[in-house]
Order: sequence, then C-alpha cells, then structure tokens
Amino acid sequence: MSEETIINRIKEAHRDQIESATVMRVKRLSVVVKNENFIEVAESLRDTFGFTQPAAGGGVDYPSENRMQMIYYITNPEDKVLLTYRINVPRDAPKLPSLTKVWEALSFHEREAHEMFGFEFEGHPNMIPFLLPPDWRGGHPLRKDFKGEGVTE
Amino acid sequence: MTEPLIPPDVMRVSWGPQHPMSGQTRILLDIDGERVHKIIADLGFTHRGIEKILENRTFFQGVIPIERMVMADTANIGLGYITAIEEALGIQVPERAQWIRSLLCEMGRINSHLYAFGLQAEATGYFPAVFLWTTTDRTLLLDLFEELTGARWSYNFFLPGGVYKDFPERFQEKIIEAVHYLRRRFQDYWDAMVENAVFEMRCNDVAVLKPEDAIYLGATGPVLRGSGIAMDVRRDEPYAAYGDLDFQVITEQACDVMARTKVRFKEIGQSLNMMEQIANEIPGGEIRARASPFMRGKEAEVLSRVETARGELQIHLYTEATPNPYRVKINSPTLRNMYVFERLAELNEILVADIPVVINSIDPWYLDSDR
Amino acid sequence: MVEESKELRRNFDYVPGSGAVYNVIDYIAGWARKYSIWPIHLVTGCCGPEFMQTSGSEYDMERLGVLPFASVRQCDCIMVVGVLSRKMALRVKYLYEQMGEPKYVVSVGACPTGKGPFYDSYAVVAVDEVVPVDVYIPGCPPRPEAIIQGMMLLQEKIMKEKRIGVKE
Amino acid sequence: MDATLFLKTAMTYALLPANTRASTTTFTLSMITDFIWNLPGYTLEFLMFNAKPLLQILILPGLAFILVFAIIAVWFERKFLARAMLRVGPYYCGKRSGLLQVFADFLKLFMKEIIIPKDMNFLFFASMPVLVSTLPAMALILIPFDQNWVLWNVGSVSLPMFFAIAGLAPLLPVFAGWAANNKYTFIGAFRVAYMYISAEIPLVICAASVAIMAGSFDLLKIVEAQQSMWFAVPQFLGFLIFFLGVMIEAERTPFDIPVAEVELVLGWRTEYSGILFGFTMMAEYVLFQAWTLLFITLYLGGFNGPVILGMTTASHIFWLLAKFAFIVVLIILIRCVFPRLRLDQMLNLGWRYLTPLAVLNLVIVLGLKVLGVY
Repeated sequence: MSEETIINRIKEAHRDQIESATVMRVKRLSVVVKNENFIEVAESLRDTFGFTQPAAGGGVDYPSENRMQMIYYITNPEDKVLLTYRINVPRDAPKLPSLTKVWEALSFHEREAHEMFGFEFEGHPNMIPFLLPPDWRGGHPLRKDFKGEGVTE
Repeated sequence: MTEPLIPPDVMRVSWGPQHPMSGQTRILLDIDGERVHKIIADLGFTHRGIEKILENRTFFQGVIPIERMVMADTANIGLGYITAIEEALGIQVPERAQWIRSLLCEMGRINSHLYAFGLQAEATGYFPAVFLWTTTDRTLLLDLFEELTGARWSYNFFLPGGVYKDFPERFQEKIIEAVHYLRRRFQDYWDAMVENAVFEMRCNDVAVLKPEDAIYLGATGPVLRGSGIAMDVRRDEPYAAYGDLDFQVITEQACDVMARTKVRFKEIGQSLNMMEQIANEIPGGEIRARASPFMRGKEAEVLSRVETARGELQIHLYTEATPNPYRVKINSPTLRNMYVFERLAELNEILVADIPVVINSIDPWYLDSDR
Repeated sequence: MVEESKELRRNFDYVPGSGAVYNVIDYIAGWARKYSIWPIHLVTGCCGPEFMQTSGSEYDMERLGVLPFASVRQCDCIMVVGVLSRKMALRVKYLYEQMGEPKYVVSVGACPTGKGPFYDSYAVVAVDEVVPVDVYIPGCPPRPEAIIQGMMLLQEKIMKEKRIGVKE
Repeated sequence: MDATLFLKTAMTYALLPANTRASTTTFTLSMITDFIWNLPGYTLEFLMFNAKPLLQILILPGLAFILVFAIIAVWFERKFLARAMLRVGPYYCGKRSGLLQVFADFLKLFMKEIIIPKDMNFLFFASMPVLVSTLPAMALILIPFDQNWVLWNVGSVSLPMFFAIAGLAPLLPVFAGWAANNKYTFIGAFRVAYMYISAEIPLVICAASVAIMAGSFDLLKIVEAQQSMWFAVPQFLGFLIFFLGVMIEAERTPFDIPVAEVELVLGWRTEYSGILFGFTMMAEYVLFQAWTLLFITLYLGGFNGPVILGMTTASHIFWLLAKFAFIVVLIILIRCVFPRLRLDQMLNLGWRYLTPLAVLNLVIVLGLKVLGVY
C-alpha cells in the first residue's frame, strides 16, 4: 500500500475525528487527532491499519502558540511505514488519556514525557519518576522556558 | 525512585547500578527462590539531557554530544543526526562520501556486536576465554578507525555534506587484510561459544520472545530479528550507500537468547562482506559538499531513521531560521528493548541466574536509553 | 582514628628505634597497597569501552596489580568512568562511604573531571562535588595509555603516603 | 581500628616490659637470650621427641603446604587465565613474574579496615571465615603421604572420618550467608545448601565402592590395594563421577554457582571485607586441596609410584604431589573452557545423572567382587 492510499483510507474512516492527515515524505505519515477521539482513532489505527509496533513517544513545546504537542511514533511492520500520531494540548493544562491501553510499550515514553514536559496521562498504570532523580525539583527540563539547572534536595 | 509495592511472599533484590553485570542501570527483581516474578527497570542513571543540550548547539557542534550516546557505535548514531540535518537543510552528499559513511558504520557495527557477545560470554560465566578475546580483536578495528578518523571511539568524522577526509594511503588493502583476519577469528568465536555444549544449555530456550509479542512490545534490532521478523532500515529505506551494497537481513526462528546471539554473529559476517565490497568497489569523486559551519536552517520537520547496532534510531528534528535546532527528539533503540526486557519475566520462566544472560541478549546501552 | 594514631605515635616516641620500625611497617603497607589496587566494577558513563580495552590484552592493567572486583567491601578504589549524572552521583557517594578505609578515587575522562561536552547540562555533576578525588585523567575518552599513567600516578601517591591507614 | 593500627599497638606492648611502658628503657638483645635461657629444661627434649609430628603440622600436610599451595595456586591461576585471555597477568609486582602479587594482595587485605555491617549476627559473621578455612584443613591431615607419613592415623575409620569433617564445611557458608543479612549472601547461602546435598550423595556412594573394592575404610589400606592397578581403571565410571564431584565440592568454575560473580556479586562472601575476605578466599583453595588429595588417594593410586634413588618416603611424597599438581592444572584448565551451569541444571546433573551412575558403579564393583576379580 502506498502512503497516499493509507492516508486516504484513514481520512475516510475518521473524517470527523482527526484534524489533519498528511504524508511528510516517503514512508512517513502524520496524523493529528482531535482530543476527544484520541483513544478510538488509536485503536482503529492498530486494528484496521496495521500500525501494531509502537516505537516511541515524546513532546514538543510551542510557547508562542500556548500549546504542546504529544507525538507517538508507530510503525507498520508490513509496509514499514512510520506514522507520527499527534495530539495538541493546551500548555497550562496538558491533560490527555494514556495510550498504554492501546500500545502498552509506550509506558516508558509516557513516563518520560511526564517528567520532561509535564504531560498528565490519565489512566497510566505506573507513573513513577523515570529519568530524573526522584528528588528533582527543577521543573520540566524540555520545556522552552526551563532555565538553568535543576535543584535536588 | 518511588518503588512499586512489594507483593507478599517475594523478596525484592536491587540489582545495580553497582553490580558486575548490571551496567549503569538499576533493576529491581521480585524473586521467590530462584524464580524471578517481575522485573522493574529503573533507568536514568546516565541521563545527561542530550535533547536539551542539542537545542543550544549549532548543527555542527551537535554531533559531539550525540555521538556520546553509544560510544561503541558512534558512526551509526552520528549518521542519524547528520542525515536529519542534511534532509532539513537540503544538502546533497557526494557518492564517495556515502560509501565512506557506510564503511565506517559497518565497522562500528562489528565493534559494537563484538562488545555484545563478549559480554554475553561473560554473563554465562565464560569470563576468561571469549570476553577478552573480543578486546584483542577490537584493537585491530580501533587502529583502523584511528588511521582514518584520528580517534578511537568518538570520531566526529561525518559532517553535514560529506565526510571529513578521504582514505589515507593503502587503506583499502588494510581493510581487506582486516576482513580476512576477522573472518578467521569469528570462526573461532563461533566454535567456542555457539557450539559449546554448556553455552547451549545456558542460552537455548531461555527468554523466548514470540514474534507477535516482539512486535507488540516494540522490540527492535537484533531482538526483533531474533524473533524471526525481517525488519532492517538499511533494507526498507536505504540510506548512505546501502542501496548499492549486497547484504541479507538476518533472521532466526528460535526466538530465544541463542537466536539473538546468532543474529549478531551472522550480521557480523554480512558486515565483513560489505566492508570488502566497499573497499573493492568504492567510486571516486568528491568527499564533501559545501556547507558552512554557521549555516542557518529553514523551517522544517524531518524524521530520519537509521539502523544502529542495537536497532532502529529515529531522530525527529525541528528546525527554524536559527543556527541551532528547535527540538531534537531521539528515539533510542535501547529504551524500546528495555521494555521488552521488563516484560520477559512475565512471558517466560526466568531464574536469577538467567538475568545477566537475558539482559545482555537485548544488548542494552544505558547511555543510549537515558540520553 | 587520627587522634588514636597520634596518641600511639606519642607513646612510641619514648622507644628508641621505634621510628625505624614504624617506617618499615609503613613501607611494607605502602608496597602492598601500591601493587594491589582493586577498583570496583562501576561504570558511570561512556568511557566504559575504553576501560575495557585497558583491561584487555594490549594494555592489560592487571600487570600493575589492578584487578576490578565485584563487591564494594573488598575494593579500595572507585574509578569513576565517564559522565556522572545527578542520580548516579548519590550512588557514588554511598559506595565511597561503604568502602573500607584506605580508599582512593580516580576520575577517568573529561566528564567527571569537569563535565566535558555536557558542560551546560542540567543533569550532570563533576565528581569532586561528590567525593574527594586523588587522580584526574583527562580525555574524551582517555586513551588506555592515559588511564595506565593515571593508575601509576595513584601508585606513586600511595607509596609516598605516610602514616598509612590515616587520611589527613 | 584497622589491622595496621592493631599491629602497631601490639608491637608497642610486645617490645616494652609492662612496668616500664612509656618510660625510657634500653631495649637490648639480651632480653631475647634471657628468654631462651630461662625456658624449662624439658623444652628441648619435647621438641626432639616430637620432631616428626611437629614437622608434619608445620610443613607437609600442615601449615606451610596449605599456604604455599594457596599462594602458588592463586598466582598460577591468575597467570594462566591471563594467558588464556591473551594477556600477561600480574607482572610488575616481583620482578616481572608477578610472584609477589599474592603477598601484596594478602598484606593489603590484612591492613584494610574491616567493616562490620550494622544488622548482622556478629558471632556467626566473624567466626565463619576462620572456621571455613580451618575445617577442611583438618580433613587434609587424614591423607596418607607415605606409610609412615600420616599426621592423624585414625586407622580403620579414616575415610568416614574424612567425609564427616569435610561434610561439615558446606554448613558454614550457609551460616555465614544468613548472618550477613544481605539478600545476595542469602541467595548464595541457599545455593550452597542445594548444591552440596546433590553432590555429596554420589561422592559418598563412590567412596563406598572404593572401600568395598579395597576391603577397608582405611585410606592407607586403600592406597596399598592400588599397588598393582589404580582403581581408576576398574572403576572408570566412579573416577569420572568423583572428578566432577571434586569440582562441585571445591566450587570450581563450571560449578561455582554459589559465588557466581555476574549473578550474585560474590554470593555468600559479598559482605566480607579486609582479612575476613582473605580467609574466605583461602577456604576455597583449602577445600580444593583436600578434595583433590582424597580423589588421588581413592582413584589414582595415592602415593604409589616408582621409588627414586632409594628414598622411599621422599619419592612417595613426590609422586603424590606430582599427581596433585597435574589434577590442579587440569581443573584450572577446565575453567578456561566452560561457562557456568545454572542451579537447576546442576541439580539435574547431581540427582538424575551422577547418583544413578554412582549406584551403577557400586553394582559393578559388587559384581567384580562376587566374580572374584578383586
């Protein structure tokens, strides 16, 4: 299946549930989802479109637009296509449901995004500190307004 | 780390970060007798914040911190970042430079796989014979690296637009000599490790990872190929000179620790073939396109993939009209494989004695997973 | 410890020839410690492979009697190999405190010495912020020759150390 | 207080008479000569009458033999393994051979601070390293080096006596591991318990079949019965089983499961520091020595061998030591070649293979006895 076919089929299936679906380049797809349909579209991507292999997840901070974007990287092991599955959340209340129910291997990446950006994942089974020291008080390092060093006590 | 609760009737053992075999991580084991019920990985002991550091470096400077992610495999890691920059900035790379890059990447892969099964040998208690043989053979590779790039581990040899310099004199012949020597040595390793009866007892049918689990848990690299799934970025979307090189994607059907070790062994054979092919067939021409060290980016978003020795490395690069990137997201292979390791105890029966063998079968490099 | 030793020395001063005996014991102890440095198996960062090469065949640190050992109780040297993050720094401190008394710290590489290429990182500390350091070995990563020279410097330092068992 | 300080204090008190401490006195050689002259008159006679047992205690099966063996074995093992790893091994300590390396290590351990963890049982923790290296040494003195060179000749019960003493040795690591109150030592201690039980039963059966063949439990008689042919020939099966058993009992590499370094740090020895750790290292070699000597006595003809230059006792001792050296080198060589077994595989080996085969060996011996071959 070519990239355009996949994108068109995704658009057909979830016309109202996604904000945009584009082909970035060869073998790279991008789907931006609306917040309320986050889990359903993910399940459909996994079951119908064959994006069964999760690779990673991480965020991007846009302070000027007052939003943060959480990106999940999902692979289709048959077509070898990499899909970035994105969701925009407001910067001051970055709440979103956890995707570990759909792809459980994203657990580590959500824990990382939680401490690096401050995303709140609802329903994550094991939200404990991951990369930073347990007594970290310095805020979220990968946000654009993070300055200087973290403070540990 | 605020630890999860300890269930009744098990003992929780903290394994690392100071332990002969643990590397730079801490693993909590819930054990009952010799049986391991649950593995909890506590990462972050080598977290340096490379993603944040890269935001404060220019494109040329950024190669230095990112190469420190995997010291045994710096060529592949550096190439991931460099290809992302080239794609974002629209730089074309001459063909000869691509071939030199592939050569260095394959040598790095051999270097890294040597490290992996040297440690695997040590993990089974095979300390004397094989573990330090690998260091002996690695000196040969390191001398070649030093001759070509001037450094033993962290070359900083790839630049946006090409490579730093061309082959020195008689370098091609030296590569072919090295390939012949290493082929002979790998036969020794194969005989001493894979065909050793006790080593087989330790590795066969340990930590079986079924293909569907491997995909679902997000395994990558030799772990995935050891479960019989032929996924390799070099083949799926060729970068550097891999489109012109002949190689096979190695898979093993046994899905256990031994299968992963065998995959690494056979991949080294493929890498040696590629080294020979590059030394014989490398095209002439320029080695570097013009690119200013102070170049500015343009607004772009690039997602590059390369196949490192541990698996697929993805670098998601956001650039703006500034000399440094806006955001670099590094999706490291070890972090994906560490989750597989955490779940292996629930999929299989694993004993305490198997833990070092199993953790080395995924070939972890914690500096890679922690960034 | 220091006071105890000083008091003992004072008692000794009444005995003629005691200084010579004392020096002989010191010499033997220094010689034994010099040739039997057991660093602990602790790799904190990315100079690990180069450390392995140093233990390997071409350079072979065991020639000097340097034998990496498993448990902290039996060791007398921490080689901080590679970058030291905040999370690991706490562990290095614990290990230093758990080690038996004549104990030394060697900082291998640019990162533990002065943060190296991660100078502006939020998560990296230099090793001398955590534990006292005896020898610094620069390089990123240092060549095996440099590591061996560092260990030889440590040996010299141990040999010169008077009143062994006491760190003043 | 570390050992250096202890040593210095001891010297202060030894050199000075009690009433004159901390005052200026002249210390002369005459103090030593006076001490010797003032010894009771029977001292010299006591020494002369007991010269042989004293020599045995101090030199051959006793102290010097054990220490020299431990030193040479450690040195040889380190050099030999280094060769197998394509390295040189210890080199600078002791004029380019590394021979003094072991002395340096021992002295350093002796002068190191001893750390007593907070939550341990002091009595067991501190006594076990000493006991664990002395108990196997007591089994060692039963081994005959010649007809008239047996330190402790208990006559017809020496083989059971050996098993009684050496069988106690595995208990001590269990106590030590429990006393240290550390999870790794705890796991290591239980591995010791599992392993020895599975290994000792085939060993005892094999030893019993040797005793049946020789017609006596006396180690001396067993050796004499092998004058024409070593028992390794008719009991080849038992020979192999006992060889494996020796490696298991001595915790040599394919079976060094209780102290598996990459799994359990150092097993039951993890918490020991300073000279206490030195004792546990020493224990490994004493145990190795005792079981290897028993193995040679039972299967390889003990001290039997051609007499050289008419010196019967000396050549007997020479042959025993030569066989001993051969077996030790063989066992160290095996360390270079095999990875470690897992505990369950080891138990499988002990119960499913070694024990039935040992019984089979016993049956063969009984058959030979009944047929009158022996």
